[in-house]
Amino acid sequence: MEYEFHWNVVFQTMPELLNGAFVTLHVSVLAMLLGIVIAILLAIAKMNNSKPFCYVATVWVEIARNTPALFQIYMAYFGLGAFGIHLSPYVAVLSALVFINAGYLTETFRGGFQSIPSTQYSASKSLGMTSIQVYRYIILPQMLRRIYHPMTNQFVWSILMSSLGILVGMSELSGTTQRLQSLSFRTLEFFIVAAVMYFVITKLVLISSSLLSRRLFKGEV
Amino acid sequence: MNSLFTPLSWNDTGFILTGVMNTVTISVVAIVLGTLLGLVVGFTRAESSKLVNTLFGGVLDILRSVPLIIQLILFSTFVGAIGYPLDPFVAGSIILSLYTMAFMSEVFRSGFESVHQSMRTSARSLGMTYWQTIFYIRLPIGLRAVFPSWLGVSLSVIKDSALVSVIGYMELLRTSDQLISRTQQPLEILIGVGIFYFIISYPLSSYGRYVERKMAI
Amino acid sequence: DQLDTVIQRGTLNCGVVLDFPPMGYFNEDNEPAGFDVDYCNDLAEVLGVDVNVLNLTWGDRIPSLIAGKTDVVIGSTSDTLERAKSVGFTYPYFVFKFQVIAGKDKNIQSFDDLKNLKVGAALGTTYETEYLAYAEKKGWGTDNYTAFKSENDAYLGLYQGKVDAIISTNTNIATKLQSEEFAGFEAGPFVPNYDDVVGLIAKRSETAWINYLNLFLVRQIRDGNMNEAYNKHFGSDAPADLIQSLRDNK
Amino acid sequence: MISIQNVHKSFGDLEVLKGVSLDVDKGEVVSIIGGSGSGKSTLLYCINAIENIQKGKIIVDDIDVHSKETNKDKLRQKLGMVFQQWNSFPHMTVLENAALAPRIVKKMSKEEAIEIAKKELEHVGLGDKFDVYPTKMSGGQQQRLAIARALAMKPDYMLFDEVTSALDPELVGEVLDTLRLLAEEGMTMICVTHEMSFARDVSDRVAYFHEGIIAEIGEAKQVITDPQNPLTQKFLSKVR
Amino acid sequence: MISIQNVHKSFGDLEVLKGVSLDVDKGEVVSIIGGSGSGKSTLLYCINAIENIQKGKIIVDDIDVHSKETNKDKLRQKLGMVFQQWNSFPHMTVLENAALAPRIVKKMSKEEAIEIAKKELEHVGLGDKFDVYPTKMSGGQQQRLAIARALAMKPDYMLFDEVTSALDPELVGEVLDTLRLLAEEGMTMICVTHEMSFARDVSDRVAYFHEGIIAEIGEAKQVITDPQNPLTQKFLSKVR
Ligand SMILES: Nc1ncnc2c1ncn2[C@@H]1O[C@H](COP(=O)(O)OP(=O)(O)OP(=O)(O)O)[C@@H](O)[C@H]1O
Ligand SMILES: Nc1ncnc2c1ncn2[C@@H]1O[C@H](COP(=O)(O)OP(=O)(O)OP(=O)(O)O)[C@@H](O)[C@H]1O
Ligand SMILES: [Mg+2]
Ligand SMILES: [Mg+2]
Repeated sequence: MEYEFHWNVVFQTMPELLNGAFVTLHVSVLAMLLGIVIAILLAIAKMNNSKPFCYVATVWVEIARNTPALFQIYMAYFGLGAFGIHLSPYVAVLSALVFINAGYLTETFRGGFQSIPSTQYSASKSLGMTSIQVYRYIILPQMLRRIYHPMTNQFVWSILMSSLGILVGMSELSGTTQRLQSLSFRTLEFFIVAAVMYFVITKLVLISSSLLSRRLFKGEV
Repeated sequence: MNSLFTPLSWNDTGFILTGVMNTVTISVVAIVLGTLLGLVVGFTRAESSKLVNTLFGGVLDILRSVPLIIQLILFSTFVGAIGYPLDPFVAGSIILSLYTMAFMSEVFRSGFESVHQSMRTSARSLGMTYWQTIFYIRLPIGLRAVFPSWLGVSLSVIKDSALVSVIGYMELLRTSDQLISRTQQPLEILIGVGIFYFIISYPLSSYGRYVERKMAI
Repeated sequence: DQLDTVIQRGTLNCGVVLDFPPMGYFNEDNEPAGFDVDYCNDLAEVLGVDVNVLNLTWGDRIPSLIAGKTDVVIGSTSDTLERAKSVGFTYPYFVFKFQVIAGKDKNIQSFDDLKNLKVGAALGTTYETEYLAYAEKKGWGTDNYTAFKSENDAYLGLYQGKVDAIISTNTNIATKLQSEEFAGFEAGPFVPNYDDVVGLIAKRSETAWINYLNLFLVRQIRDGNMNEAYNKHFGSDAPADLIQSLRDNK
Repeated sequence: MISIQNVHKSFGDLEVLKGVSLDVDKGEVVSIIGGSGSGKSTLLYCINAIENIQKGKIIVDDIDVHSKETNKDKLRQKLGMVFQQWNSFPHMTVLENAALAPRIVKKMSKEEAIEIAKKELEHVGLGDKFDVYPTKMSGGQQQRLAIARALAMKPDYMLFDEVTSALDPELVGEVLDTLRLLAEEGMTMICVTHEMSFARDVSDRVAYFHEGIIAEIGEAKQVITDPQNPLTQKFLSKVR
Repeated sequence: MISIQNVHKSFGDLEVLKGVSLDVDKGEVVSIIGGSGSGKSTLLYCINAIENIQKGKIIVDDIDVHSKETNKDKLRQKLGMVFQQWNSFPHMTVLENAALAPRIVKKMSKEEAIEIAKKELEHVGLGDKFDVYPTKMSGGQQQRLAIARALAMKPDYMLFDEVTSALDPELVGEVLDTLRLLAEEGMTMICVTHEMSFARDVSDRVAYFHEGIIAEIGEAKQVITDPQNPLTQKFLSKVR
């Protein structure tokens, strides 16, 4: 193999790479939080069968699930640009991720809700609980356990997909890597380091998520 | 001097169709190879010891925890650097297939494991051999059980195939990117692309959910 | 070595950045065209082989060489000493000036007028680096800066109004300004104190191949091919100072 | 006293209860037997106002269950109910399961609620399981938990819907023993059951349900050992 | 003849069978009763060579079941077995379920296999269900299918492991009737069961299992109605 590795170039730029990794984390966390809020609304809209809302929710979910993430990002960036709506690369990637997260999480939430046997509801009711109490103490806590893992996976997915920021010039981890490697042309070194960083980030997320779940959910479901 | 910007015209149909065909081709290749490899790996994992599983698991984990786009760039650069440059289609197919395999193997593994131990035992009690149990009982039942998940992974592969554009494969999204540069009409072109993915993906994903619902009953 | 490989293979894999008119672009038949593409053709011809033009983004150029997808990249690659540690440069084959293009209403007189404007450039280009260095020196920060994945995306962004101004090369700007779409824009100041001298790039280890390419460049000027290509894509003879500086830099 | 008066109930086109009348006095234990789909569970749900009715009336201690004015959540505190599937709350310990409703529905202090919960759990023989999660327990234990949970609300009536039919045969005994204990303590109970010997030995009266009506009702021993209605005879011969 | 001689079997540290001996003659019907976890299923699995044993011997028609030389797949053809649940293959019709093993294990022609399968399905009363998928049938029908499927292999012995305990009470009868029919036809059978009346009426002998040993064995009526061992007495009083 003729290729000689020059690692020192990469290490010199470590602060910038770490900064990129921070942006990656940042955009994924935000995309997740906003996605959750919207997904809750969409899931409620879908389950209530109130026509116009249900329709909007369905269209949202189906488009999000059935088109590539890359397409969403282009659409947010240049597609909206054609209407004079100018999103910065950060906001474009963020809104595409929020859009998709919301779409997938809607179904997760709905599934989680429906997976709670209706007998839990009647049993709680038979104890004299009001509907709000049933949700507060019985349905939602159980639902949270069931959607916790899918949500973690969605979060990891967001982290990985934010790497598409490279294609709209966003300075997250991949974009930063691309920029830095073009200065010195040390492609392999930079992308290897980026790959390792992604791996570490996702593993850290998964580990902390399972630690958290052990604290949150003591009984099994 | 040539004009730089020319609007979309019927001339471009062939060009777009090539992009469409390329997207379809690489998706099909990745799904087929990913499924076959995934079957083998999934079966091996379902049947083998913890140690083998951990080893396999580690490799699969890497494929699942590094963004596809980085894998594509790294792989295609790396094979070139060691002196075996690959055509974007070949390099893209390899990585996309491996990536697919990583997800498919989990799907099939759970499929194999979903066939209850008692059902395997009752097949054995009829005098069937180990392999007969696999081919007549576990494979058909397991595959049926995971069909919706298989379809789900396949659809995400079709969507993820858009990323192969980064190593220069002229699939649909890269084709349209080029047209956008020339025509400066991003909206029309992007909407067209979106519709294309949607009409492939939507009916299949609806069907998958339908099957899933039917199986749940 | 590479030279033999190309001749034996019978095809030259020539990388060009095809979103950088008039150096490289797609014509209305979606075929590659431009100054760099003509150079590829000329090179293939003297080698006596077929040509295969590969479309690259700025960021793809080096990976494609290392990956062996291209034998040579004729892609306006600025010859920095940092990069020369990774890749082999030929003699310069063109000199650009970096320039600002912005809406006429922005009325940009000097480079410092960019201070409070939204500025963009293509990711991984030398002018991006130059702009960022300048901005840092002046303490402008990077909040107003937008990177685009390609030159075309940068122009599209400018056209759509995502950014107020972009940094590009004088050649590309001149070409763009000839089209109706960019009637409302004008060329602004040059990036201070910077001539972008560009060369062909090949694998660093392939000295014989780079030798050959150097001779090819010399012959392009001597035989008039350079002037011809310039004429075809810029609509005038190559300026004497450009020819002179190319000769000087040898 | 629970008084069921000519109750009709349909799900869409399907008429499940076709005029059921039954009075259950304070302290009485009534068992309901009958084939699958005959409407036994539905009747219990109607008594508890979980399902509404189309015709007739159900009166519990002078309260018209299905009247608009009735506060149903309040009413249900009078009526403890235990279902066929174990519906313990899987995300809470046994003690939390039993203490939840007293605390949030009856607004007891935490200490009070826990005290009552502990008492009732001991009552059903789960005194050693306070901090266990229900999913770790056998079906029989989960059913006893469900009974304790209902009892902790100090209900005046208990409704049991086939509480043993999802259990392994060996676990049936422990749950039936708990019911027997309650009956001896004078609790008013309506039990839907498949356990004929339980119905015979523990209840005062047995009602046989057939396709939405009470086909036969009478003194427990008589209905089980010497049924008058040919339908009852056929049903009993099938379940032995 | 099945001869079980001082069989010991452990899962890891857990000794499940602690020296079990039992001879079952041709034509005999032996029922095994006992508490959960006492090792009843494990014994059947050992007879069928699905589990190996640590000590002792099991001989089926002069074949040492656990010897290295024994072709276990071949041996299992002699021994039909039906389990508590998960018996039918959901991806095949009833007829295909029953015809599969004769065809692929006994290498019969398709026609032969189907003929035998049809005969045995009619035998258990499923003559009208050939093309139905098992998931569309009741639990009782699925269990009868499992019996027919085992019979289609023309086994010399049948092992039944609580074949009715996952069934709704109303469906138990039809399956027990099928077992009764087989017993009358002279099939040699070992039945693990919770149905005491079945054990009493149909079997020749009953063995009571307690924690991995046979605590009591004897003539069926005697063991069920007049058990000698206090453990048996206690167990029987619990399950009634
Ligand atoms: N929520 C519902 N919607 C529609 N139909 C229902 C509903 N609940 C019950 N049914 C139908 O009403 C009929 C009576 O049901 P019910 O549960 O009362 O029977 P059951 O006597 O309790 O039977 P089992 O012994 O099987 O529990 C059945 O045909 C059932 O399918
Ligand atoms: N494959 C296994 N690995 C480990 N332990 C096992 C295994 N199979 C059974 N056991 C254990 O062996 C013991 C006896 O199990 P077995 O299934 O034989 O009991 P059983 O008498 O059939 O009970 P049941 O009436 O519940 O079916 C149990 O404690 C069980 O947990
Ligand atoms: Mg019921
Ligand atoms: Mg068992």
